[in-house]
This record gives sequence, C-alpha cells and structure tokens, in this order.
Amino acid sequence: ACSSTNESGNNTGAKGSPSAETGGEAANKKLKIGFTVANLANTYFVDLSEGVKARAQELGYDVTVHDGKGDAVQQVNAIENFITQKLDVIVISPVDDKALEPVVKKAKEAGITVVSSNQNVAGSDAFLTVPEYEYGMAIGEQAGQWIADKLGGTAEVAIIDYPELKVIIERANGIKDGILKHAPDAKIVANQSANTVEKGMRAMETILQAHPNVKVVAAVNDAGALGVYEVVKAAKKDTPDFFIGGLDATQEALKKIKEDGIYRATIDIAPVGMGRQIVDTAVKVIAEGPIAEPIAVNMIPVTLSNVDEFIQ
Amino acid sequence: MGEPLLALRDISKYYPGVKALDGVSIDFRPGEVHSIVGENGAGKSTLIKTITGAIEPTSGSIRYNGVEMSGMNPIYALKEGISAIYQEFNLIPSLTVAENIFYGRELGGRFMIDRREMNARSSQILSQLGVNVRPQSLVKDLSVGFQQIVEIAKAISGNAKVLIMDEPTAPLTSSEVEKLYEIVDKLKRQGMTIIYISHKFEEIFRLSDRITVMRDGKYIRTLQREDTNRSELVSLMVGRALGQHYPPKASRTGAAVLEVKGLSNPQVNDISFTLKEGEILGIAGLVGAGRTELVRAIFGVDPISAGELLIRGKRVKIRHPMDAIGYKMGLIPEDRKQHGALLNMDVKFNISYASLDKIASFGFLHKKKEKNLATDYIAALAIKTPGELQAVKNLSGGNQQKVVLAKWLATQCDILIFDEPTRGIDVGAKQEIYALMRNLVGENKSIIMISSEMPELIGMSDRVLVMKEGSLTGEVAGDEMTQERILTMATE
Amino acid sequence: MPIRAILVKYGIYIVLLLLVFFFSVASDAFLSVDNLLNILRQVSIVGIVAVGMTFVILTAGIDLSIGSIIGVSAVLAAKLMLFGVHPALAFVLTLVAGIVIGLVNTYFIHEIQIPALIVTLATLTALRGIAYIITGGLPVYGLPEGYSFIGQGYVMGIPVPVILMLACFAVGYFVLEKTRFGRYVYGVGSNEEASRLSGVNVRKIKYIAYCLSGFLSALAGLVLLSRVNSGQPTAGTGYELDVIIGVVLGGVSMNGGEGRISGVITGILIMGVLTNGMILLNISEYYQLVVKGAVLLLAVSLDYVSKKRRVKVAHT
Amino acid sequence: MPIRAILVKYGIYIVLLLLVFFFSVASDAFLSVDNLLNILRQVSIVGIVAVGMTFVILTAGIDLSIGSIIGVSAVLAAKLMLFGVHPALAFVLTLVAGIVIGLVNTYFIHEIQIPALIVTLATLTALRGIAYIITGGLPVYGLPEGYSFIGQGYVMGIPVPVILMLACFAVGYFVLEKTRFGRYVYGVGSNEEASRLSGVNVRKIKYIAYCLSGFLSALAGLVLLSRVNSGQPTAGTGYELDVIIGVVLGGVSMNGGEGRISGVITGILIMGVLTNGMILLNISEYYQLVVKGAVLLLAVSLDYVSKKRRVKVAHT
Ligand SMILES: Nc1ncnc2c1ncn2[C@@H]1O[C@H](COP(=O)(O)OP(=O)(O)OP(=O)(O)O)[C@@H](O)[C@H]1O
Ligand SMILES: Nc1ncnc2c1ncn2[C@@H]1O[C@H](COP(=O)(O)OP(=O)(O)OP(=O)(O)O)[C@@H](O)[C@H]1O
Ligand SMILES: O[C@@H]1[C@@H](O)[C@@H](O)CO[C@H]1O
Ligand SMILES: [Mg+2]
Ligand SMILES: [Mg+2]
Repeated sequence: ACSSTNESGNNTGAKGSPSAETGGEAANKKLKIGFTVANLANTYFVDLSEGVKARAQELGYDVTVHDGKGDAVQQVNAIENFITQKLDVIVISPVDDKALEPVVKKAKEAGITVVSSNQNVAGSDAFLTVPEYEYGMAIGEQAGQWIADKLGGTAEVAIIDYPELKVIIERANGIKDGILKHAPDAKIVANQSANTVEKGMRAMETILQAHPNVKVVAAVNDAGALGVYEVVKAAKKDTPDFFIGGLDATQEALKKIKEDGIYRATIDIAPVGMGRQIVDTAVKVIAEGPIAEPIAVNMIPVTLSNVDEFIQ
Repeated sequence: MGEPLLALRDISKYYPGVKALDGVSIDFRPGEVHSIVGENGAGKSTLIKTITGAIEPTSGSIRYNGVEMSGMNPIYALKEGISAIYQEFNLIPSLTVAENIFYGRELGGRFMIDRREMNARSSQILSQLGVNVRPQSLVKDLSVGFQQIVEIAKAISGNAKVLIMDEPTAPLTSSEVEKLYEIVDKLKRQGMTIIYISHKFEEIFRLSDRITVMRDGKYIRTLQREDTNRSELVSLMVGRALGQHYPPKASRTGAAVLEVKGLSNPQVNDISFTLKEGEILGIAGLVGAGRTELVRAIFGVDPISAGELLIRGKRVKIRHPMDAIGYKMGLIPEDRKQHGALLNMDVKFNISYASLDKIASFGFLHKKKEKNLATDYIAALAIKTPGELQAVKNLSGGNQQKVVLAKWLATQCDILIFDEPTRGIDVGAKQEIYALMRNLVGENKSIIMISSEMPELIGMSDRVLVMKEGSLTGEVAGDEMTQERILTMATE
Repeated sequence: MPIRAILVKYGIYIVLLLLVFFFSVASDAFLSVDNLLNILRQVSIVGIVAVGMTFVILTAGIDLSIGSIIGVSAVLAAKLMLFGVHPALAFVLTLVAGIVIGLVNTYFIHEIQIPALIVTLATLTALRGIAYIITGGLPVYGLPEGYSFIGQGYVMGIPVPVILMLACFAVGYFVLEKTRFGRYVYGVGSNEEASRLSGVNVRKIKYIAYCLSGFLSALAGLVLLSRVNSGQPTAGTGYELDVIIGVVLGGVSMNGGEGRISGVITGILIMGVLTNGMILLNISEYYQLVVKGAVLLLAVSLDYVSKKRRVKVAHT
Repeated sequence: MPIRAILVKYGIYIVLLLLVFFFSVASDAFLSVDNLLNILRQVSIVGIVAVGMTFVILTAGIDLSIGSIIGVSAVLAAKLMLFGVHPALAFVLTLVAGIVIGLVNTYFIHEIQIPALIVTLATLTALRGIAYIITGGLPVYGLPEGYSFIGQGYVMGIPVPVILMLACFAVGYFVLEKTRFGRYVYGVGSNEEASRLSGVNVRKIKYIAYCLSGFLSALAGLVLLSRVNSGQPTAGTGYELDVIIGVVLGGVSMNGGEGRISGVITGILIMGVLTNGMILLNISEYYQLVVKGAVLLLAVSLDYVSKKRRVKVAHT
C-alpha cells in the first residue's frame, strides 16, 4: 500500500517546481542518479524513494537507492561510492546534514549535481524542504483547536515523540507549541518515545495507567499514532471528545480518519509526489543551474472534511 | 573356549603423521576379563573407540555375536550391549549423579522420566560400589575421584554384555579400587565380557584372564595370565627389558626449604610440616582426604584462612600461583584436562607456557629458543607426538601428562609439587619420570609428591605424610613406610 | 532461613520484588490489575520467543535470527491473508515457515559445523531482506476482522497473548524438567561429546531446539501482527537482544546446560516491569536507557555474588 | 600443492579473491585505485574496532559495548572541543574514557564474574543513554577546522583512517604473534584455570584486552567524528554485529584461543567489498541483505567444510 496522494507531484504546489516537460527537454542523455535515503525502515522514505524511482523510470534514467539505516557514516560511504561511479546526480535525504558537507563538496568538485531533500546539505544545488518545526506545528494546531473547541480549552495531553532522531526533536517542539498556541491551558502530562505501531501501543498502554484522563494524543508520525489508536479503542476510552493526531498521511491513518472515530487528523506531505519532484528538480538544475531558494513542499492537514481527496 | 563374542580383524586408524592402529586383530571371548596393555600412545584407547563406534576406523572389520558390524556408532553399540568408560571425562556436569548414571536410558515412560526411581536405583548402585554420594548431588560439585565412581556406576548400571574400561582406576585410591575388583568379579560371574585397560600391573594380574600387548599401534601378542609375568609384559610393551623399578634413594637431605605452619582453610585443618632440600616428601590419603586442597593452598590457588609459609627460613605471602612461581615453586595438578594442559594449543605452546620469561626479552619471544625448548623436552621425556606443533588434545592421555610435566620442568623451579604425577603413564615412562625426579633432588631441588599408588609412594618418597579428612594424621619414614601402616593412619 | 541463604537461592526473584515494591510506592498507577495485565501483555511477545531461546541456549547454542523470523512471519501471514488464504491456514503455514527456518539454521550449525552465532547472524540479515522484499518495504494492512483476537482478544479477562505466553512457559517448564528430551537438552549443552557417547541423538536434539525457536518466533510474529493489526517488515528488529537479556538475566548460562524456565520468566518480567514503571514515572527515554543498563548489571551482580558465596559455603 | 590443500589453508582468502574477481568483471568502476581506497576507508572504523574485539574474543570474551563506546566518544570529544578544550587534549581524554569503560566492563566480568555478554549488553544500553544525555539527542556541530584531518585527511595519497587501521592491524599482529602478552591472550582463552595455575596474571590479561577494545573503540569514535564532522549521539549503533561478523568470518573462534589477525583483516575486507560491490552493481537494498546473509553463510561454510575435510583427510 503506497501512501502517495498525488502521483503527479504538481499538487504539491511548490513554487519553482519544474514540469516534467522542461525536464524531458533538458536531459538528452540518460542520467545516472544515486539516492541515499536516511532510513528505509521508515515508510515515509520508502514512499519518497518510490517516487524518485518511478519518475526516473519514466524518463529512462538509472537510479541507485541506498539505505542510510539512520547512520551518517553509511551515507558518507555511499556518496563516496557514487563519486567513484561518476554518477550525474546525487540525491541526499540526510540523517544529518552537517555530516555530509565535506563529501558533498567532493561531489561538487567532481562535477556532480547534488540535490538535498528534507534537510539541506550546504553546497547542494537545490533543496526540497519539509520544515520540521512547522510540520509538527501543523498537527499541534489541529490538536489545540480541538481542545479549544470540544474540551473547553483544557485537557490532559500526551505527546508521542522520538527524541532519538534529531529532526524529530524539532518536530515535537512544533507539536507542543502548536497545541499551546490554541489551548494555552492544556496540560502536557506525558512525553514518550515511539516511532512504530508496536512502540506506540506499549507507550499508550502505560500512559493510560498513569494518566487515565488523557483526552488528546499527538504523535510525530502516523505509525505511533496508530498504535495509540489501537490501545485507546481496546481500553474503551474512544469517547466522542477524544483526539488522536499523527503525521505523514499514511493510507491506514486516512482510513481511520474516514471512519469518523477518534483518529481525527494527519498532515499530508505527499512523499511519492515529492520523490518525483526531486528528479524533476535535478533535471532543472542541470539545464538551468542551481536553485538557491528552498523548495517547500505543501503541508495539507487532512481531517474528516477533506479525507476523501487523499484516500486511494 | 568357543566362538569369540567380539572379533576385531585388521583394524587400522591413521591420523596425519600417526598410525594410531596398524592392522590390529584381537578376539574377545564371552565371559572373560581381557586386559590390553601398552605404552602411552600404543593405541589402546583408539582401539576401544573403534569398538564402540566413537571413531570410525580407516579400515578393518568387527564381528560381534557372529555378525559383521559396519558403520558402528555409539547409539547402536549401547543398544547391542557394548558399554564403555572412556579415558576422557564423559559426564554431564550440570546434571545430578542419578541423572548421569541413567543418562541416555532414563527410567520412566516413553517421554517422562521417573526421578524418584532413578535416585533410588542410583543409591543402590553407589552403595554397591561402597561410596556414599547423594544421587541428587550435581556432578560438577564432586571431586575427580567421585566423578570417576559415577562413571563406573553409569557403565555397570545397564545390562551390558561387553563392558570396556579405559583406565578406570586412575583417579581412585586403594579402597575404591578394591570395590571395583569385587564388582568386576561379580560381573564376570554373570557372564559379562570385560575389556580392561590399565597401566597398573597389580590390577592386570589381579583381574585378567588374558592379556593383550600392543606396541606402536600394532598387535603384539595375547597371553594367558597364568603363563606370563610382569617382566615379560614389560619387555613386550617396551620392546626391551627394563631394570630396577625405583631408583635408589638419596643418602641424606639438606636444610629446610619450605616450612608450613598451622595452615588452615575450609578444606584443610592446621597443617604443619617441613620439606627439606634434596628430599622427596610423599603425601598419602584416601580420596577426599584433602591432599589436593593442601597443595593448592600452599601454591596460592585457593585462599588460606590461617597459617604461614616459610621458604628457606623467610616468611612469605603467597596469594596467587604467580607468587609461588616467583619463589621458584611449581605445581603439576591432578586434573590435567582442566588445570594442566591447554588442550587446543600445540605441544610447543604448552611446554613453554610457564617459562616464557626465559625465552623472551622485553616481552618479545625468541621463536628459535622456544622451539628448542620444546624439542628438548619432547626428546627428554620421550613424548610421543608427530611434532611440536601437534595440538595436545590429539595426544594420548599419558603423553598429555608428559607435556604438563615438561611445562613445569622447563621453569627450572626448586620446589616441585607433583599431584598424582604418573596417573595414566606407562611403565617405561614412569621409570623415566622416577629417574628424573631423583635427578632433580640430586640437584638439590625438593619435591612433594601426592600419589594414590602406595608402592610408588613408598618406593619414591624419603618420608610420607598421611592425611585424613583435611588433617595430618601421621608421618612415616624409613622402614616404617609400609602399606599397612600408612593405610591405618589414613583410615584410623 | 538466614538472610544470606535467601539471597543466594532467590536473588533474581528478590530483584523483581524490589522493583515491584519500588514502583508501587513511586507511582499510584503501577499496582493495579489492569497495569499488571499490561505488563504481561507487553512482555508476551518477547516471553514466547524466550522459551525457544532458552532451549537453544541450554544446548550451548544461540539464535540471533528470531527478530527477523518475527518480521518475516508477520508479513508472510499478512500477505497470505490478503491473498485470500483462510486465516487458520495462513496461521499454520507461517508456523511451518518458522520451523523450516529452524531447520536451515540447524543444518548449517550441526551438519556444516558453523558457529551458531554466525549462522543466525546470517539468517537474521537475509530474512530481514526477505521481509522487505515480500512487502516492498511498506506495511501490509487490511487483515480480516476476526484475526485481531490472537493479539487483542481476552479470555476470561486475560489477554490472549498473555495466555499464549503462559502456556509456552508451562510447556517449556514441563518439558525441561520432566521429560527425557529435557535431560538431553541440558546434556547436549553441558557436554556434547559425552552425550553422543551415551547414545543420545545429538543431531535430533539440536534440530528440535532450533525448530522450536523458529516455531515460537513465528508464533510471536503472528501475535505481533494481530496486536498491531498490520504486517510491518521491520517488526521484531532488535528483539534478539531483549530476549537474550531476559533469558540470561534469568540465570541461563551462555555456555549451555544450566538454567531454568522459572528464572527466565523472572528475567523477562524484570525487564517488563522496568520499562513500564519508568514510562509511568515519565522518565525520559535517555535516562531509561541508563537505568536499564544499570539495573541489568546490578541484578545479575546480586545473583552472581550470592552464587559465588554459595560455592564458598559448599566448601565449608 | 593440490587444490584441496590450498582450499583448506586459504579458504577465506580465496573467498575474498573470488569476490574481487567477480566485482571486477561485473563493474567497471570496481577495480580502480580510488575505489579500492574507498573500500579501505569505509571499513576503517569497523577494522580498528575489530582489532580490539579480536583480543577480547581470543580471551573467550565478547564486547558488545563497542558501538556505544563509539557513540559516547564521538559526542564527548565534540563537546570537549566545543567547550574550548584543545583538540589534542580532547583526543587524549576521550581515549582515556574508552579505557575507563574497558575497566568497568572488566570489573564486572572478572571480579564479579558476570558473563561478558551480559555486562557489555548492559554497558551498551547505558552508554547509549549517556550519549543522548550528553547531547540532548542533537548532533554536536562546530568542530575546530583542523580536526577533520583524522577522518578525512590523506598522507601520501592514503586516507588517514586507512593508515590508522593498518597500523592497528600491524600492531595487533605483532603483539599476538611475537610477544609474551600475545601468548597469554591465547592461553587465557584456551584454558583460563590452567593459565592461572601456570602463573599467568589472568586478571591483568583480561583488563588489558577489554581496555584495548575500549581504547580502540574510542579511537574509532574519534575517526568517525572527524569523518562526519559532527558528534552524533547515535553514532556506532549496531556496529557490534559488523565487527563480530568480520572477526568470526576471519576464523576467530567464539570459544577463545583460536584465530589470527590476518584472517580478521580478510573477514573485514570481505564484508567491505561486498557492500561496495553491490552498491556499484545497483542491487536493491533489500536484495543486498539477502545476498549478504547468503555470502556470509557460504564463505564460512567453505572455510569450515575445508577444515572438516582436513579432519576427514586425517581420518583416511
Ligand atoms: N584425533 C587425533 N589426531 C591425531 N592423532 C591422534 C588423535 N587421537 C589419537 N592420536 C594419536 O594416536 C596414538 C594412539 O593414541 P591412544 O590414545 O589410542 O593411545 P593409548 O594407548 O590409549 O595411550 P595412553 O596409555 O596414553 O592412554 C597416539 O600417538 C595419539 O597421539
Ligand atoms: N561424599 C562426598 N560427596 C561429594 N563430595 C565429597 C565427598 N567427600 C568428599 N568430597 C569432596 O572432595 C573434596 C576432596 O577431594 P580430593 O579429591 O580433592 O581430595 P584428595 O585428598 O586430593 O584426594 P585425591 O587427590 O586422591 O583425589 C572435598 O572438597 C570434598 O568437598
Ligand atoms: O521519520 C519521519 C517520517 O515519519 C516522516 O514524517 C518524514 O520525516 C521523517 O524523518
Ligand atoms: Mg588411552
Ligand atoms: Mg587429589
């Protein structure tokens, strides 16, 4: 099940996004692309790489996808190998942006086009960004709004974070600020780490013991939120005023939202579409030169009201 | 007598550089006790392992009960009533005595075991053997001697038709050995065939109907017990006649080298004695008397709770074998597999291991010196090995013991403690070791020797201490050193 | 009984009690039936696998592939059901797959004589690849309705995974303590050559141990699948460490031949109580790691120090 | 020499040659000086740690904490430098910290007699927590300019990490083959009690082995820090498996007392060549896992089968 919402990528609405046509014209030769991705154990990145692969295939390009496994060293290694292979384009979705600066410099010296995604590696020719803090803020605001509207402005809140990853720390901060923005009286009673369904379950089962009155849970991704969802349902706490929100707009989350249950919201960042856009951006850079401005992908909150547009 | 029960034909077993067995044919008759004798490395253990299928012979055939056996393996051998006590330790340390005795053929149903019944039957068997060991004890908590008794109990508890014993008495003292004789006699009366391997002539003549001699992997001759004698066996084994068994004792001994005063720990109790220069001091006692514990405490292996040690009149503290070695002491332990040899390592490694300081400068080894050291001792002790790079685990039991001896001789220490030094060693080699010990004391070194072989103890020692239950119960010297006297002191 | 003797005999159990006591005092939420069932449910997957691992380690082996078996089983069963295979059949097929993996492991370990650590590291790696290949890296959703019972259902108020785990422990206990096969598991681990010479079919014992581990890991994968309602290709990653910690904390020796199921349960519970208690106290993830490491070390120290003392006692 | 004998003696080296041959034919990019230096540089961190691990495993121990030591060292050094400590001093302090961790490991392993697996699993867990705590979970940036030399510099065209790794291997080889201490490492692993009775200071040997492992892991952490230009709290996660695979693939026995440094280099290179070659051939990540598992199994099988055959030859 692929969680892309917009295969074409034009729905991301990013300014400066090149169309497939300009790309096609610019690249007469068959490009060789290497893509090192932060962690393929994460569904989001699987989708992102699927998008890259699909678009490259349409254009007749070669792609090598490398799994960084959450280890910056692996990515340095991979980029070194890409340079030796004399690829035309290196795409990086970094575990850690700073870690890759020196090797990106080497790639540039070797005349290779470098595109960053998610985090910018200094020296890249273009950068597609998911601003992490804003991304967290987006779901935080949904939760805060819920508290303000349905819970009289106050509630016990649990945040499912994942401080083992740098970018997610930013995101969790965004969630917190988003909630407090609309519901300054909300009480955040628990922060627990989970990035998978199973860990989400374990965390929520225990949180419910310590804080049976939790009404709102916001999670740094849908996987963790789905775990929370299972637990709240099993504990029969799925009252009409309960709120669960996640991020990434995975198909499973969308399905839960559509059921009009306690899974209330997620945020779409269209990973497959973004993957396609990465390829097109590379083509554009080769044709027209580096793009200095970050290319922001759109973030669209998905709730019951608009979920049908995203479900496949 | 009639058909042989077990007929070996032309059995050979080759290892790289070693013909462990070279075309051996032997017949074993029903109901006989048939001993096999030969020097260390003659191939005795290898031979019996081919009988039980523990190893596969390179060539040759075995007929059992008139049937040709091909592809023998231990499971099948046991089913066919061939059971064996191997020379190597073959118990399960983490299981109880009873569980070991019935290991592989537990009492109970098809799936379940009946612990109560196994314990009860084990008690019976053990008391038959005249020992008082709880069937519920874990084997790993027993001393070597008791472990051996458990092995014997295990071998006789089934209803074997052929019972093979490879040096079963090596870790035992006289009273247990006596019990073993009775058992063997009884089993023989019941019609069991017993194949018995030993280096002790006393046992061989006491038990055997027939005796087969092997040398260098070859069959030499089978003799009727009545028709032969010790010196004939020895010369068949060694290939030449051997002279006087024990070398003459020293005429006099010198000053005190080691004084032990009031030494105590949980196993030994207020022990005091003196070892003199140029002396061989024997220690006698039954299994469990605490002799091993005493020398371990002296050597710094186990902690002591009271007492002091003086070396050449100076008080010393020994808390670790390192300290003991620093005072030029050496200990040849009784349990060579666990405490003596590094089995996976080669002969050279083992021989040089305790004296690396002598072949190294600033921590760097001189390979040449090391090799010479090893080859010298291989020659001096006539260690039977294809070379100094052979792994010790591939040597015969007796030759492993020689390697451990060599390790300590190489340290050139002044005070040597031998705990059962000739256990599992053949006559020829024993004599070499005896001569060597005498030479050492001749050079004004001193030796403490623990032995469970009374004749050896008496033949070699200048003086004998007797221990019982962790305490010294007496001391004998000169003409007073008789078996009876020592035994009375050891048992009271 | 003097305190020292109690410590000696029940070291690890006492650690568990101390932890329970501590968390009961520190958090109101800890000592409730609900929360205790939570803990049991949360350790159930690791617990089930630990029974198989106990057998393997007792034979002086090790099975690092269990985490990947969990992953493969979860996605395999999910895919089968999505393809319309009846859940019961999918269930059985997956368990069989677990056994087959056990066979492969044992083949290399026993016939080719490669160290178990290497063999199961290799299958750990390869099987994780297979889980990814089966799913294309994406979770498998859309399981049939009733399937959630194994992971989420209750029988008489007790979660089904807990019942499964307790059943596994009970059977494991029984087999190890009361049967011939159990004796041979200890015997093979303690002295393989002696076992062979005593007529024990060593090969068979090893095959059964690793196949049991494969089977129980597959069962755990099925429970996990049902518990999270989706087949995750990453499921079970890193579980080998949790399982080994539990088993060895419970007193099973890595050298084989020593240890008991009752200790293993306790070891698993210690880790479960610790995790649960720290979440209740809202301790940060970072400090949780430090505390876990420290408790592990202290718990085993207590156990070993008291055992060392026992040896000394035995000598007197 | 007959083919069989060559196989027996050089099994693992032949596997490496076969892989090199295969990738040279299959990919144009493989057999270039640049790429071979790439491979060496990419295995350098694991290689440096493998030397220490070899010592530890030879004494019949194991050190699972190495990955976390790498992480702690990287962030510790980074923080120290940020606080203005001179890089050279930060360097030395970090290496000392590695040694101290080795001391702690050995204390529990040797004095309290807890199995090394458990002790180092515990320190693995706790140290990772500490790495997170030091950094608050965020990478540490802003290292002084010159620092990148250790990880990224060259001396006469050879990358510095490669030089460090080769130096470690050379010293390791020398110590194990030529010195008294090396002998004792093998001896302790082969039979600890017999070694003690032979007057070997077993305690000292073990402390040195684990401290060496801690020291080299810290060194590897410093190289990693310089290579990625930032102190990552997650650095080194999971490296213990890579290191152990390399060491055991190289013929070092997990039971201690057996194996050589030359084999370890080969083992490490096999894994490095495989990873590099598969990226060059553009094999999908998922299939890479399967291939890696399979090659690992086959390589060790070849080695073991030929060794077994040697025994069989011996039997004939
Ligand atoms: N696995 C092996 N590899 C190489 N050589 C071996 C192996 N096993 C035994 N040998 C050699 O075979 C020969 C016969 O050994 P065996 O153990 O049968 O002797 P033995 O007569 O029982 O001696 P002992 O009286 O010392 O026990 C010895 O030279 C020994 O070194
Ligand atoms: N009935 C018994 N059951 C179990 N263990 C026993 C028994 N009797 C004594 N022991 C143990 O045996 C140990 C002493 O045996 P050990 O073999 O070391 O003594 P020894 O005098 O050196 O005898 P030998 O060297 O002749 O075997 C003691 O530590 C004691 O715990
Ligand atoms: O792990 C997260 C994913 O869940 C997705 O949100 C994109 O960013 C990654 O870092
Ligand atoms: Mg023999
Ligand atoms: Mg003794």
